[in-house]
Amino acid sequence: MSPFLFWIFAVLTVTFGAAVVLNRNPVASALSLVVSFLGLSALFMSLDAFFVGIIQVLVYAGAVMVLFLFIIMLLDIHVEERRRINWVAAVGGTGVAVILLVQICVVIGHFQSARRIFPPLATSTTDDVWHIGRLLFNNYNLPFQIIGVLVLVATIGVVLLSRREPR
Amino acid sequence: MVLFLIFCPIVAAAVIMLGAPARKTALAASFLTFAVALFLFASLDHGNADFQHVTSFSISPEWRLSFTTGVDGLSVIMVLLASIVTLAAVWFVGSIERYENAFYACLLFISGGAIGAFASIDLFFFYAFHELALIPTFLLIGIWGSENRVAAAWKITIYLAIGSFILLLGLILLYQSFPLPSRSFDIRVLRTAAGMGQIAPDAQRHVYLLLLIGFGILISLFPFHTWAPEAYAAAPAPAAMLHAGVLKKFGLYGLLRLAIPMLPEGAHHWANLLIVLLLGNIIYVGLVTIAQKRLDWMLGYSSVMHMGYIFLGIASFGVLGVTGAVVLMFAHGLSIALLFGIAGELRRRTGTLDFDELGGLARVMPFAGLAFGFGVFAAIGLPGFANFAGEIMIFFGAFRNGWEIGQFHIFQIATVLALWGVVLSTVYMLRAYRTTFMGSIREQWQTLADLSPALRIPVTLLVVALLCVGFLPQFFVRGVAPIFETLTSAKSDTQTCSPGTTRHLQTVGLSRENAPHGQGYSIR
Amino acid sequence: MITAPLLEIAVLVLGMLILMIEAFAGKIDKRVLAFAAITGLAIVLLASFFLVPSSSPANVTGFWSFYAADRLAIFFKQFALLTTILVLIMMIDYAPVVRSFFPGAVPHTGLGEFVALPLFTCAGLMYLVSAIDFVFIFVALEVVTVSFYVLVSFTRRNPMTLEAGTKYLILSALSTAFLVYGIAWIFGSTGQTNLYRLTASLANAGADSGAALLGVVFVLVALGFKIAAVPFQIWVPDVYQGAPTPVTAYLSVGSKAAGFVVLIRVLQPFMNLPQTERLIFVIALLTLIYGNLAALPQTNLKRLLAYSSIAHAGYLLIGVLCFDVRAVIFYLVAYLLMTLLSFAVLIIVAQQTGEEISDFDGLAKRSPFLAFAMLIGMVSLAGLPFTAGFLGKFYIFYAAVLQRQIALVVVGVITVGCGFYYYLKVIRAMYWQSDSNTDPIPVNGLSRVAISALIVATICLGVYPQPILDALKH
Amino acid sequence: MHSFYPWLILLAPFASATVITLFTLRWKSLSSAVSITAVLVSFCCSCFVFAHPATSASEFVWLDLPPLFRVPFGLTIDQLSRTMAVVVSGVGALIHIYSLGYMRNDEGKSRYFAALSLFMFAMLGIVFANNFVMLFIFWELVGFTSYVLIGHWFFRDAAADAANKAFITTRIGDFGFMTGILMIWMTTGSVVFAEIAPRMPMFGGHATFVAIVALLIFCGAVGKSAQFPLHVWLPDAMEGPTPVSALIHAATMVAAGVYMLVRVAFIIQASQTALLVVAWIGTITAVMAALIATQQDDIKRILAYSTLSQLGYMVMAVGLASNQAAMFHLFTHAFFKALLFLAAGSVIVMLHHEQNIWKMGGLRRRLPITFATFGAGALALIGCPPFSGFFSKDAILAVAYEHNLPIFAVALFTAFLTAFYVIRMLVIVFFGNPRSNVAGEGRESPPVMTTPLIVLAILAAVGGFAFFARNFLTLPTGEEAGILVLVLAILALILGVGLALVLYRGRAAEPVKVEFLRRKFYFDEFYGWLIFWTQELLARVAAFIDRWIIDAGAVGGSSRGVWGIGAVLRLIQVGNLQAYAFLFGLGVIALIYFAIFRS
Amino acid sequence: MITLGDYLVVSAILFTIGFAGVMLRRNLIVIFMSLELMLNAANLSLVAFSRFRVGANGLPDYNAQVLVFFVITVAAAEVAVGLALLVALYRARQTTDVADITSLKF
Repeated sequence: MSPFLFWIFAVLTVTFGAAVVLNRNPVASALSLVVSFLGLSALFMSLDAFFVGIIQVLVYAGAVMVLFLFIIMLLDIHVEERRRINWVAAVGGTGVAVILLVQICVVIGHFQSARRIFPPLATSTTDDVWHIGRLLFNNYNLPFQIIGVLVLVATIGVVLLSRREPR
Repeated sequence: MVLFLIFCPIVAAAVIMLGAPARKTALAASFLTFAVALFLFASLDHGNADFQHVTSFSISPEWRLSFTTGVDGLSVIMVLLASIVTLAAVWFVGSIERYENAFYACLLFISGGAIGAFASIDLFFFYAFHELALIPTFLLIGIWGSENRVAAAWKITIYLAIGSFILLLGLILLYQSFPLPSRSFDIRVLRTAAGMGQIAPDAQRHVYLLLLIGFGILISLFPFHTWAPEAYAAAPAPAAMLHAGVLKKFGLYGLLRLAIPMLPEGAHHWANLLIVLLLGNIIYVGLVTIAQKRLDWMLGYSSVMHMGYIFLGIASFGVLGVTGAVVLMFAHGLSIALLFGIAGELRRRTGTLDFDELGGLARVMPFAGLAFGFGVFAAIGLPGFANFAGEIMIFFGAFRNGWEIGQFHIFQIATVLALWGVVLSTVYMLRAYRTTFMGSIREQWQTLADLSPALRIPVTLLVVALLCVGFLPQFFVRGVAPIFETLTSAKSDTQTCSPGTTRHLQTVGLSRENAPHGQGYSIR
Repeated sequence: MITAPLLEIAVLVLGMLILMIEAFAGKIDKRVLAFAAITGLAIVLLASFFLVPSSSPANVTGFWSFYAADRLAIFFKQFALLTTILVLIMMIDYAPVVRSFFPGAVPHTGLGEFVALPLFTCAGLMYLVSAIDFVFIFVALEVVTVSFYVLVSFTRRNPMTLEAGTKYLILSALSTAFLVYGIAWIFGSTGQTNLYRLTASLANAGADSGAALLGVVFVLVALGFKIAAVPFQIWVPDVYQGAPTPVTAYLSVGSKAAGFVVLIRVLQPFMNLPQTERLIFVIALLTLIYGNLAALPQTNLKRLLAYSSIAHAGYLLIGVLCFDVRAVIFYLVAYLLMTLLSFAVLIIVAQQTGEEISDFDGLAKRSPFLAFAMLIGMVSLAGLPFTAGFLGKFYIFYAAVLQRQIALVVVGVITVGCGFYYYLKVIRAMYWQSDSNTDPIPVNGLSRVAISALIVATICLGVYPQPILDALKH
Repeated sequence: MHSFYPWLILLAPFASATVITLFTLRWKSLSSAVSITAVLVSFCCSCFVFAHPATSASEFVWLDLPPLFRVPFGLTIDQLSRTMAVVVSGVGALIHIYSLGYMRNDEGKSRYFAALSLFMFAMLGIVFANNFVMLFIFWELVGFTSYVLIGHWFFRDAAADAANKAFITTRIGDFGFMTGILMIWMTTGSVVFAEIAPRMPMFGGHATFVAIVALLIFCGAVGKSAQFPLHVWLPDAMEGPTPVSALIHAATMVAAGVYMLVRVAFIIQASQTALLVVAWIGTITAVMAALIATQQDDIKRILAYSTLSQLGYMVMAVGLASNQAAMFHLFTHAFFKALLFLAAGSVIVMLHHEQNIWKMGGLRRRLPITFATFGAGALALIGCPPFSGFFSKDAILAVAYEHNLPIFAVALFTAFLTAFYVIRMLVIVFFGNPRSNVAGEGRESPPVMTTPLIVLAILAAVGGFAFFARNFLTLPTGEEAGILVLVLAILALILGVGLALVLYRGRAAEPVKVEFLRRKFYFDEFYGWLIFWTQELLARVAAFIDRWIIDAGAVGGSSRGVWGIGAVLRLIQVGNLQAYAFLFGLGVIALIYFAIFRS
Repeated sequence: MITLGDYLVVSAILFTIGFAGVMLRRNLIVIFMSLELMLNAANLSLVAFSRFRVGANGLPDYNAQVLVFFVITVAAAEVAVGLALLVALYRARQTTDVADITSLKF
């Protein structure tokens, strides 16, 4: 796809990602997270990964965000009351993050294939669901089932942790 | 039989913990051990140098690790020493108010460990058995010790723990410095391999240094000695007897067993260092001892000082000096045990060991005075006691080392200084004896009771043992000498400390041709 | 003829059965569940000894490209099973505490899950130790992690526990993120996620080693988090202290051991890169120093054990650095025995007095058995001969000396000295100090058996280590 | 022929000592009986051996490490040792008997006699020893018994201190002795006298080396025979019971040094320097002790100093390479000095342990026998013809005259001094009027004490005559210069006697006080100062270093340091999640740096 | 044209933003969000790599996308558990601020 769109979505994703961190109000953070994820799914699409892009929208923008907002409402957490920011921590954290970013970028810079463009595909990948599905059910059968176990455990956990006993 | 010797005290300790009558069981066990040890000594064929009564259970064939026990002329002496001192120590235990069973169990545990260490031919168990004593010592000092028991217990335990891990490194390095085919935990195998000069010289130096430091800490070699007096001052008398009398000898035994036979090159290379350190033990610590103000500290320091003589014998690296060292080890073990035992009794009666507060006690406790006198004069090497036999052999052995007529080398100087050390030890020992037992007596001691008849038995046991060996040292010599003749006959005549001859030794003495550099020693 | 995968399936089925019973058979004594689980696991453990290990060839696809059933895997499956059994036994002792945090609820509320979850964790561990593909590693790791989230914060009426749970969750999620990112980079630079094929493709990757290394570092971050290696140990003391004690034991043994297995598997392809070796070296050094030194001033036994688990991670890392798998494995076994021993005693004693070291004063009088058990545990942790702990250290130091890791060896010896100090503090409390309260402490039959078994095992392995060493002979 | 008698000489006292210590400590009289029989047995045996010059003794090996080191236990039986044995056991026997009376009611009687027997064993061991190590062994044993006997009344602080002083001082001498033995053994490869003597050439050209060796051996004698630098212990040793002073610190043990020198003369005489030094040491000791003796008030101390100076004579003789003279004087000295001490002892007992001569006086009437015997001894001591001392001292003077005139002069002066102080003592103690009421009423000692006195008196009287002494010793051949020496000696004698008489007839107190001499040249003070400023100081410093620098500093410091680091490290756990995440991040970037950017 | 590097950089930025969020924010909910951000950043680079590595059949390497699928699932599960824990914590402490849960320390 055109660089133009890529940059649009990239900037969108990153800015709203930043917004998540910068917003004082959790609700605002949640919403900006949604937007950032939408941009992200668009980037996925731009990489011909339609299935991933779609479940990204479904799962995150759909399920997870709702969960977040639901919890926020449940605990009615409003704007983080203005404690004075611990500047040392702030600066330190930012510094660490920046250094990490720089390091990664330098690695990317030395990474040969990072300079190359994406090779063209033989056919369009609109049917990638089929491919992924086949992989998932043949090759990745075992991990797939274990993911099931994981979800089960998570369910038990959630029930256990959030159940309130009869007083 | 050897197995019985090792496990009789340990089993007895277990039984006591399970609630058997403490004192009776302990006495019975230690007496049994003593009897068997005596029989073992008598039944040993002193003519031949290799181990006898050997039993072996394989533990790990691929590491050539096996639980092998046996005794030769050297180790049987140590076992005998251990059993005698154990018997005496157990006998010296008076009334214990808290955890009586635990007390006896700890004692027996220590002695079992010591005997095990002396009697195992396998490197691993040789090390492991000695470590058995660590926790019992910690508990003995910690629970039943006197005034600054806490600090003393911590210091001795941590210090010895670190020391024994350094030692462990040394042993590992020793094991690895052999070429693969001859790697084994069996000391006999290692020794024959070393005899063929399979350890590269540089390897020998490293290993010897590690062993020296590791064992040195256990023996309280000069800079590493500060744990000893404090611990012995704080420890209850029987514990002090066992530790100073027997456990300390483990390190020396190790040096004699491993370092001397297997690492001649290392021994030569570090000879001068060792000399300096042991002079530190003899002269420096001797002076420190003179300045002590309490009997128990004085005894502790004196035991540190006397290690110097044994080190001198070991450093002399000739059959004469080494044999002397063995005899002196035995003698010192007995005499220091005797002294600590009597001192413990004094503390029990008077509640203090300050020189300023004691005096003239021989008036009210003549037997104690007599016994302590025996100990004192044994310690300062009066002829007739085993100590003298050991010391004189050490002096002769050390003095002949690298002798050239008309000029002194380091060994001669060391020997002369060590002789002066004898004067020093005379000074502090006699002063202590005079301030404690002679002179005018204070009122509050007028009513002290002498040692009970029961206590006279262990004292007599120790003294008699000292005198027997002192009168007929040949008994020990004939058993020990063959072990070391093999190793020193080649070198002891050519060895010297003047660098020129040392070079000559490195090239001729141990043939590098057989031991190419880094074989079994290079990285990976 | 049973095959390896059946074990996990059996464990999973067992777990679900327990859940079912918990859900539908409401009013039974929930301890029955624990006994059932223990017996089940015991059977599985027994069965695991009839497995025949299969060597995993490099070019297989499908199931066997994720799942290795080699000796290492089988051994650690048994390891995980044993750990879980012992932890369940501890949980029975701990049940009163759990109940006390569900005020006025139906008797034994939540105990069912408390028994069931470890089973799933165990299955996760068993998968993890035989995972040879990053995808599978990720999934299995997550199963373990998520179940631990729940376990750590199980007694959720206890604010401490909640705090511990939160800290564990956040930091562990953080490490997960790094894991994924790392996997992404490794995949990106080599195009492979299977470890064996990785080895092949790394050989000709050449130029892109930078990217691959970045991936390795990120993966190491995640694994270092699991094995509590400095600088990712920060969570350990708090979480260990706050979590329910059996869970702490489980964390410190199960997840650490699995972490080390994965570490060994993952490092295999990368070990020939000098940078990796240097990395491990630095981590090991820091871990040794931090774990041992910071433990010195501790007064809370649980927290002390947390620091000691960091310290032991340090010794284990020496083994990993020298890539002496057998040393690492033996050390892990010894670590399992002695740590679980200490925790078992701690659980029983803590219910009577508390978790502070000073709460152990005069234990020798109150319960000689427990005191002796603790003595053996501590002595073995400190590394005294004739205990498994010593042999573990011996093998580690042997490997280190063989490879001339002078710095590590020196630091190792010093830290061993420190170790003696803080482990003997406990012995001191039990034997020197005397406590006003001298009424005996009850020990129920099962845990008495378990503790005795652990003592015996610790000493036997200390004298005759061969069985463990043979377990991995080819 | 091999016979067991020589060994019996040694073993009888040893057996008695053992028996007494082990069994009969409780029954005092029994112990004394045992001890006396033992000494009599060994006396008879030594007489037997003396009568049969051919006897030899079997030897056994004490230590043997072929090929390096062999210490046999054998007995050298030659004229020297035979004579010495007879003298030692004879005098010993007499003193044992005397002790029966002297220690009549002493609570430590058994201990006393045990020690006495042990001493006899050790002393005779020295006499018969055939090698250096054996000699050294008995040497030390003698020192030990002397320690025990000096400290016999250990509850007196003075006695206890004296015992320690004696043992430690002799130990210092033995330090040199042992070194010398080592060097001889290294050079000649043997410690047996008979083997060393022919191998002396092995020392080759190293003249100084030989001198050093010889002097180191001499050190032993200096310590044991209380020669000049190490003489301080002997006067203090008088704290012991008087018979002990007589036996050990007059007749036998202190003479052992001289005996040893004679025994190993072949080493001493191998170096002229050594000889000279020895001679001068002897001379200095002789004159110094005599000077001090002139101003002492304690009867036993006077005798002790006279012993010193007589020993000085003997050593002088050895130094002048005249062993015969030395042995001759040793022989006579044994008799008259023992006699003097025993007589003094009987005086002391009679005065209830009053030893200050100024508290005595006019005793000649009260104790005639004691007076007579004491007089005989005194005359012998001052070398008044025809008493034994005259001959032996004359022999030494003669030797000195022909070898070394300065020494001769000093020796002569010493003879004068000797006469002076002995007569002084004699006059003050036995003549004039009683100066204290105890001196007033006193009775003669019992026969058990007086008999030995008489016997010894006879010996002291006749011991010097050639017809008697010849049987025991090869007497020094009288030199041609003899007559002049004779005259001078007698002149000095007369001068001394005269001066003493003039000064001390009927005095009630010391007319001339020379503080310098009364304080014994301030030797004790000087040594005290020396020890304090060397050994004590070093000891204190060392103790300080040990306690504070090595222990508290190095050991404690390091442990505390490690603990501190730990205490700091644990502060990393601030408990705040953000901080943890931050540290986590730090760790990550650090690792990345190490892995990628540091290569 | 757009290179692989561009996508990687974007994902790196996103990742670090998320990490910064974890380090800087005190509100647990926001921290969870930041964690999600990090995971998705990882996903982005995974997908990019999968698109970059075109197999012989001329299709992207779908293995990576399968992994992405797993990651998303796991992330969801984690969030669920985390939020449940959050609720429990809020019930116990009436706070979601990490600065308030520092009772375990040193």
